Amino acid sequence: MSKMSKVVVPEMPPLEREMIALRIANMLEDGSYVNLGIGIPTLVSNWIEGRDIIIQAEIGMLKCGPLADEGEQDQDRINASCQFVHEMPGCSYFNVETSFAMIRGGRMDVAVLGALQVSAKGDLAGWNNPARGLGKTGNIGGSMDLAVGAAKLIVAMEHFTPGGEPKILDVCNYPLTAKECVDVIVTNYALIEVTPKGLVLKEAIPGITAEDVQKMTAAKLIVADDFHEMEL
Amino acid sequence: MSKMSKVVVPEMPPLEREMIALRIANMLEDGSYVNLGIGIPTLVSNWIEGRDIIIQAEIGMLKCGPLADEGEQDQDRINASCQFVHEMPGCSYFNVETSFAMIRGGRMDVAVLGALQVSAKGDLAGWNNPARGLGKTGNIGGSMDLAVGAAKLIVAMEHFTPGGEPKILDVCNYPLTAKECVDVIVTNYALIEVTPKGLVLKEAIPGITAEDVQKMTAAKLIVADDFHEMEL
Amino acid sequence: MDKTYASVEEAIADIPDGATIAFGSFFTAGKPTALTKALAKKGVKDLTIVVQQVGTGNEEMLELVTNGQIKKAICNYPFPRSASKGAQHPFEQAVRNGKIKLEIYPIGTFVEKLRCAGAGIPGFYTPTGVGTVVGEGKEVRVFNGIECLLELALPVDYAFVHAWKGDREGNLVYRFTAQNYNNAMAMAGKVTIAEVETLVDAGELDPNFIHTPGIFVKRVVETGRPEFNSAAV
Amino acid sequence: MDKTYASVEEAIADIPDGATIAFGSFFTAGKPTALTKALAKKGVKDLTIVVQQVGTGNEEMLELVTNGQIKKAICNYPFPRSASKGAQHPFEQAVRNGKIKLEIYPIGTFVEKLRCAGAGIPGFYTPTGVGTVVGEGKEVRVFNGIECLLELALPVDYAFVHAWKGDREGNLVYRFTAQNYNNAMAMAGKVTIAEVETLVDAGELDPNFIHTPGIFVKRVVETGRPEFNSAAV
Repeated sequence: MSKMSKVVVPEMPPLEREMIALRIANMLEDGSYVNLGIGIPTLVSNWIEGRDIIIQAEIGMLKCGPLADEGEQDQDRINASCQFVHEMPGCSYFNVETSFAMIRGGRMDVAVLGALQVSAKGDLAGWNNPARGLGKTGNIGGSMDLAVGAAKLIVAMEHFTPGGEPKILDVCNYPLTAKECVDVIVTNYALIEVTPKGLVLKEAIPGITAEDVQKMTAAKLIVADDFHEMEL
Repeated sequence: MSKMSKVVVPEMPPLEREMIALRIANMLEDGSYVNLGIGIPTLVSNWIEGRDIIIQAEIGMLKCGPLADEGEQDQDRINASCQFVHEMPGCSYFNVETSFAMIRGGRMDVAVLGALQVSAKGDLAGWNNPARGLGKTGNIGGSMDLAVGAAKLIVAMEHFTPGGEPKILDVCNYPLTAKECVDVIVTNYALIEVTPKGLVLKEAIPGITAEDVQKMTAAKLIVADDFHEMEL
Repeated sequence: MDKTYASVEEAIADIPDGATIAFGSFFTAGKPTALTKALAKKGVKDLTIVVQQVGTGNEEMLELVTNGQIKKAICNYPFPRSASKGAQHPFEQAVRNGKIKLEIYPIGTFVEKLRCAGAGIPGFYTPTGVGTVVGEGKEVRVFNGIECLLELALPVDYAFVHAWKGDREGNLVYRFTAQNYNNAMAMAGKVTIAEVETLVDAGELDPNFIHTPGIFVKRVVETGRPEFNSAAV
Repeated sequence: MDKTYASVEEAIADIPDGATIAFGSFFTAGKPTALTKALAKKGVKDLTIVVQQVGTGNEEMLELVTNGQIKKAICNYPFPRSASKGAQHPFEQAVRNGKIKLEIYPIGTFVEKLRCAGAGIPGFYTPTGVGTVVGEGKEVRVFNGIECLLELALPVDYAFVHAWKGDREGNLVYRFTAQNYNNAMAMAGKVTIAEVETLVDAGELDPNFIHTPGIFVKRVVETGRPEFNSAAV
């Protein structure tokens, strides 16, 4: 199925990236430690203001706050995406070896990462797009450690590549970030859980049926007993 | 030779423990980082006042100063022997994992340790006296890490056990601290270097000949070309 | 995220028989005195304790020993320094007569095993202990011509740590050499419980100088400053 | 023990061709700007650099690249994030055309390799990278049912670090997220050279809050506070 060619995308407008982030924000529990990757995951932080969720920036910061506007920026206070940030009360700074001790050691309750591909078994491919032509090299950053170390790994991504290829596949054919690490996939069309039995379709956006999602997905989906419309 | 029984101790009075410590203090170079073990090694600190030698306390302290008298004591400022100490300007405190990163990582220019036995190859036995009857258990503390990690390991000890047995042997028969780790042995009679060729006798105290030292030592000694009287 | 507990009793209430517990302290410095006393009072048993030593100035731990609460100890300097004191010491006696099983490590290995448990590193190689009783039964491997032992991470169910200051979210600051094993143990603990001399609100500690970030700490209880005399030991 | 040097030029004077050098910084934060510029000026070549990345806001490192001073790079996020920017970037081009050899690691492995080099630990096991290109050719071993890779320590001849404050004996304090890799690199360096924004005498820094103890630092030079704009990158 991973050889499946371009699919016909339903006419329903998919979720905006901000809405994917909102769906994920609603999954986060108060009192949890969370690391947000680059891209859609970063947008999750826009939906948790005032909530008791602690954001880790892998550069070495806990209780990382919102982006800092001009005039409030400090060159020594940036997040792992090189953006100026605020600190929240109860913040701590530490070195990168301690930051990744936390990550690899299982202290992150949730990591939210982007992805290029996710397989039926929850393999994640996210760090190396072969189209860039860098071969076996590229920007790994903290993605492999987060994928392996986080208690729960949520993938936030669009359902298709910019070229219209499905990103959920039987088997990833891009270089892997980690094997069997993804717990939940939230796309602009659906919410899918990775279970020992396979990919379970839990939610689809309004106007999209389970059959629609299956057609858009190059791996077999099990429709959950409680499959329902995604609420935002 | 390690089965050799009690030897006749020469009539010359041996060095006091303080004098063994002085001989070692005179070997230390300014600008060096030094860790001093329990017993005679601790006395070395009495001879380096005003010198540019930095003492590490493996509990997690650099620039550990002299013992603190009553009225100047702080329950949170102790050395690795549980003694109250002063801090020197430029002091730093750190956790034990960092302390032993320094030690194992080779940042100690010199460690001075006591010993129960030293072998001809520089094996050190210092943590477990079988007479105590604790079998394979006992107080290891930081001795094994220091023996392995220090750039230079000086043993400070008396030449004989309290029972009159020689402590320098062909092969140690007490449980080892580390193999082939000792660089120099300073006793109350002599200064002996451990070299690839064997034990080299460099110095003896006034009134003691090289032959005397050999008689007191249950391993073969090579007399150094520049063998001379120990100066203090 | 308020991690504070009103009392040490409440903070340790869920500890079951058979738990593995690490205790901060290097001799008398940085001892979690209040938590350890509460553990003795609670009477939980078959414990495995992970602690530098029991022989010197550790009356709180001694109470666990004399109560018969300890099944096994993992230490690096377990006994009194003096052989004669040791022969009289309840912990050494319990080890000698087999009532407490003892496992020993060099300090560097001991503390790195704890840090690794907290860092998601299941094993590491160290040159320390090769050719000694510490190396018996362990894999030896040569790196750059130097023999090393494979040592494994040491996770613990609970860690008791003592801090000078702590905030409600678990950020900790230690004082001088009372820092010692407390950070590595906080990292190793599945449930780390901190007793702090002074509790402050989040935001009151300087974020640039936190010794143990709150993520490693599950529970915080304010216990005041214990007084003891190191020189007396 | 005064470790200060009057200038960055003097502090790096002995660095030979072929040296392996680690550079602190996470993107723009904590960059040893002055030391790196001096290295470019010195013109030493065939260098192996160990640094997070070269693609984003690292003009000083870029100068080493365009000067042809670099033989090999060890990174975790080497290139510009954007493919189109990357295609134009001299470092990415040099890697693509084989002029610079590149070795990559996940951040956690990268930084732990450096810490281990400074900690006398020649190798460690990590679950990160198993089943990926990072694991190719490396030993896989199972601990508690989890596959792990054996990774080796990464010692460096020199480490360039940037600190907020330093004293004459090499004790360092970093500021906020400018801390990042600087401590692990200081530990890994056979010769660690610190540029500090403000130099103070021994005793002026609070000994309870030193991020990198002076024992890891061989040379200190005061270079003032660099100004740069992270958002511009």
